[in-house]
Amino acid sequence: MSLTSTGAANPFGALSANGTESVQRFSRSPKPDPGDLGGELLEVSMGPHHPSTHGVFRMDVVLDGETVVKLKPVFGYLHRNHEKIAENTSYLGSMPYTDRLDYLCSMTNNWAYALSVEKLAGLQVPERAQYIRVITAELTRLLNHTCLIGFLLQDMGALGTPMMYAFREREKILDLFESLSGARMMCNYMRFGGCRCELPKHWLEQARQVVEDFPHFLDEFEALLTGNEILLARSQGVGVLPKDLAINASITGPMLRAAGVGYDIRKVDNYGIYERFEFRVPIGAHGDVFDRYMVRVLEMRESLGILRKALTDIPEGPIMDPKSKLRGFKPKAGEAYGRIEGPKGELGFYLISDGSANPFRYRVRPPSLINLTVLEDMCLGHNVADVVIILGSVDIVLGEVDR
Amino acid sequence: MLSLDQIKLRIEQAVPGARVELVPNGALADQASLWLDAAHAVECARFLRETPDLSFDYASNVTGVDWPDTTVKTKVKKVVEGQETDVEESVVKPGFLEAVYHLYSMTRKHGPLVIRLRTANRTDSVRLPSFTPVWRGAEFQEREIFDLFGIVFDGHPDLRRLLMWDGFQDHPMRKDYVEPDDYEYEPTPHDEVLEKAQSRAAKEANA
Amino acid sequence: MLGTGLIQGLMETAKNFVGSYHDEARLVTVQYPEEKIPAKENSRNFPFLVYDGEDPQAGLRCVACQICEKECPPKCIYIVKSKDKKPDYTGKAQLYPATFDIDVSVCMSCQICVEVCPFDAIKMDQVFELSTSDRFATLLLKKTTLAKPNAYFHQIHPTDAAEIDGRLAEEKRKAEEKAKAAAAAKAAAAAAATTGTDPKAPPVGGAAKSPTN
Amino acid sequence: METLDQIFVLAKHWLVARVPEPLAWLATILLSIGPLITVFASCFAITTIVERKALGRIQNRFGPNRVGPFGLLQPLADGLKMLIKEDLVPAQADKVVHLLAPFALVVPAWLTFSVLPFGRNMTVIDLDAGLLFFFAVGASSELAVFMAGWSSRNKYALMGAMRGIAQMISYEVPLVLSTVAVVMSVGSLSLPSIVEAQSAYVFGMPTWHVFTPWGLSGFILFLIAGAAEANRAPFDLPEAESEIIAGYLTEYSGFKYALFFMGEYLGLFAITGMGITLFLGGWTAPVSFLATTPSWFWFFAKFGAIIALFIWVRGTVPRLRMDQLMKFAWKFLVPLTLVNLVVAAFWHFSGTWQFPGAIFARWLLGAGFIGGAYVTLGRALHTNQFPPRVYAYAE
Repeated sequence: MSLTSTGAANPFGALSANGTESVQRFSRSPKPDPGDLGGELLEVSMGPHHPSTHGVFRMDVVLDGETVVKLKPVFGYLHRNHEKIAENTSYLGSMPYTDRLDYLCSMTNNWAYALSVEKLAGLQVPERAQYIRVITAELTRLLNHTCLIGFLLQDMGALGTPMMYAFREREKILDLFESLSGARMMCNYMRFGGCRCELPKHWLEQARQVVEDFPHFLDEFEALLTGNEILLARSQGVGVLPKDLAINASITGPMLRAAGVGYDIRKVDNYGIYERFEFRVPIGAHGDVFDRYMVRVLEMRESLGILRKALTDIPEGPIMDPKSKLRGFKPKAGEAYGRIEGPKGELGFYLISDGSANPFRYRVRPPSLINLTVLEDMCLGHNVADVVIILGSVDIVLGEVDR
Repeated sequence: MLSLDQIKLRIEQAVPGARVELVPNGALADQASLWLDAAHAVECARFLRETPDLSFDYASNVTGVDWPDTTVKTKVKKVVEGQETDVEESVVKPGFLEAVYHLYSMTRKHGPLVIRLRTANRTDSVRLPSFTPVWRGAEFQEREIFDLFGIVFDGHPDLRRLLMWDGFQDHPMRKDYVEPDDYEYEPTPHDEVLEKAQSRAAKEANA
Repeated sequence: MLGTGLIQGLMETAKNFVGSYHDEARLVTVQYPEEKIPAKENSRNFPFLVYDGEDPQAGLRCVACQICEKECPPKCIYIVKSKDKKPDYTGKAQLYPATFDIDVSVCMSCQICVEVCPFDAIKMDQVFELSTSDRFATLLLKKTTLAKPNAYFHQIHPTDAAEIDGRLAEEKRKAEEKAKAAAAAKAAAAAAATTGTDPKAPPVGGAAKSPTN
Repeated sequence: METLDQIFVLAKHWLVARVPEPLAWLATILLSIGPLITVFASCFAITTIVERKALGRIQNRFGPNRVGPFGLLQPLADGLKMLIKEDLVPAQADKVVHLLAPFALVVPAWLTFSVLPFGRNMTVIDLDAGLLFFFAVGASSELAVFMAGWSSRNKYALMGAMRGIAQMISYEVPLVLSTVAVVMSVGSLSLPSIVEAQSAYVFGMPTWHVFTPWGLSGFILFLIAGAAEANRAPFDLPEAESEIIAGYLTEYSGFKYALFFMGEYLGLFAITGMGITLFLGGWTAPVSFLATTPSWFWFFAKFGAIIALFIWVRGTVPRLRMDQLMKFAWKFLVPLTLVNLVVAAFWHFSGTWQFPGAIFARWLLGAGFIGGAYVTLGRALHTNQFPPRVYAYAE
């Protein structure tokens, strides 16, 4: 096998493009031009333990002063080969592992996986379970977006105040998840053909209360942040992602919509019962960090509308497809790709079944990883301080990036 | 969206010499796929992306699949010692590596179109054309496949390992991958893990 | 004008600062070891084995069918079947686990063992203060530490426990009726055939349990 | 009351008188330096705990409340922890410079306190050029920052040091320019005489500089530039933890780190004390009928209030970026301080106006001038670049 292009011999392997050229390429030419002070480029390894890389993410950054000249993301510090684990366990056994992909949004991960398996096995989800799924997914979107904004402001140096406010509200949603599924973050709630357990008593009232209180929080949050001149100065015009590049680089989720593409899988695929809800898809015009922030805020406001309707309309009924089996689940041979609009982007699961109890191939389409494709494009020419907030605005969770 | 047969026809018309085959899907009929031959794949991909009524501008998902060698047993009629008998003959069907692309259209909001590329075998002929010049979204995913499956994508601008480290040798997602015996065993090994742990302890004791 | 947004932000933080002295919603910390949030009924953390009656080992509902061991995604359960049998709650002779270990350093509290258990023998606990200074010995929970009485189960998951008790009682009643009928039939037929229950037959509890639990 | 006001001065004189004559000079020095160090070191301790608790409250949590009653012994615990922590020095570091840097920061910081009047007759050395001394000594902390960053042999530390140097030098300009207005008005560089100039009362109200248009804007400009000079949020770029780990502090641990920490806070205290002296009337009481209360009390009351303001701001705002920081200094603060000088001159010469309502006319003109400059410069800085945004929805 001639797989020599790994660049193993190169000490700056992560920075080299083909394993031949090294970082030397970026140092200035030996002959100084008149305007050049002859300074050297600085290569900094940001991460894997850096306060703002949201986990064990690493960027090899080449700096000219503080300006980014080159940036290469380096992955794999949290790699556990989730896909291989899933191929060695039953379909059901992978469900709790999906919680650990994007560990902020276990409910949507569950849903995406359940959706794929349901497509594969031809299971129907009862009405009530569909509503529960929508409710939990939209709550997940709320908690993910609040957290993200908190982290983003933390990256901007706001000393944790927005983050604590975000966590205060997130806590209420996590409490709902705990009383529903038993766990706050690792919910493991959905099953192929429905949901695991019936809603507890008074859960709907509690959820309604949370949904009623949430706009109040959002108003306060926006009062603290949206008009803040420092935030505006830091985020506007920073990390601009052009529309064409966003589409071509398969960017999804709020990042894509901030770039001005109105593509929301909830609208496009109408999976679940989303065609019953009226909601709008906010889009940005500039594709910069501020647009990503605002699109998320507006998206939360739309989610609240969905939640209000879902919480009133939810019917009584069964929550599991009677055809579904917990043990001995063996879908027929074939393949299916199911995708949902996760809070971070298109979360898809591609499953190939060979008719046995374990999936032959189990693939996660990780929105966090793919959204990082354009990280370098967005960061070039900006400062180190901008790199941090651009990364923050991409919204990654390393559990999903490295899988 | 056009049906797969129509798309197949369109590709064959647009890209002369391209061989396109329909791969049925046993579970989900509307997610059947097209197998493109590697030689014309990039041209086909460009066509798919740039034709206005198709405009598959969004390569959502790129998956590597490892199909290991399978032994197919067939009964063959053979003349053995002057007598015609049924002899069972096992034929090793060479496995291959596959890259599966799920394409959608953001402008026309349709999809998915599933495209498959297959290598000739799993050992020495593992090259496929890269779609990264067509869809940049494939960049990291193709790197991941190169890393975990060992498909070499020709034309990829930056083909390095993505998740494993640079000095790593094997391709962990292949079906015949044997995990190295170098991890710390859980405190309470049992069954297979116990055996492994014991054999390793024995090895260490000998060394 | 420059500065208005900053002043608005300052007002917001001032509101929270003042609010933290009189508004509970603006002071959310729970002073952990002194005060604890009561666990939600559905909360789950690490499995335990339910036993009926007085004796923790004799009363275990577990029949060592090893389904949970097989289904456990991180494979943290280890079961060795017993050689002999003991009667279960319906009086049927069943195997029991000679060894039942759960490695809680591996367990991810996913509840799949509970869902697949046809005997309602393993349930989720709510303990979370399991930190120890010893990585190895104390994080391997043996059968003896795992066994907890049904009363405890009632205490932490009252709804579930009541439902399961009802179902088990019903099964027991049916089994007794069946045994009676069988005994009557036996007496009537006066046949010498043995009517011992087949331990390998699927347990009655399995069919009654819905997969949704 | 008089005794209470002068109690520390009297106590010192009493003690010095008890010391044998040949050693009296030593006693004088020690009795000046000792209390200074004790008081401001305890101020440092108190500020850390108050800051953490206040930030906690702003963030809807308690803040440290475990060590001692209400967590008040937390600084003690922190100090102990810092003392017993291992002192790590990178193998490649320039060890001498690495060791000297924290001292190079702390010693000038202490020196700046020597010219500040903490109360009536309570100035350690009443220099004629006290203000000049203050800024001259204060500026040497830049050297310490650079020593720390350079000697650590760490890229983040180096970046932090570069940021620190650029920032401190840039903000020194508006900082000093905003004080020039005071010097122009008072006509002296001696800090006690600047305080004296503000100690009169008109209709029972004080005549602090902050109650003039140039004084108010000068005070705000001074605080902003001072926050930058002391590396406080939102200008804490040299140690921006989310970007460059801890900046020039990255490779420091243990007691050296604590020294740096203390140096930063002392710098903040010095700036605060200077702001009080220049604009808030120093140790003078805010109303005439309280004029007999101890002067040092008023100094520390104002001191606490300004520190609280800094804490409040720190709990609210995100951090600026380096280029924005520079732009803010050179394109906004410096022009404004220059305008402020003009206004101060106007105020000074219009003091002779005698017509009825002259005071209103002076205020109107002064405030209008500075306000107009503020709005114009603010627009150029912020609004013109990015107009307000409206968000559309996909159909």
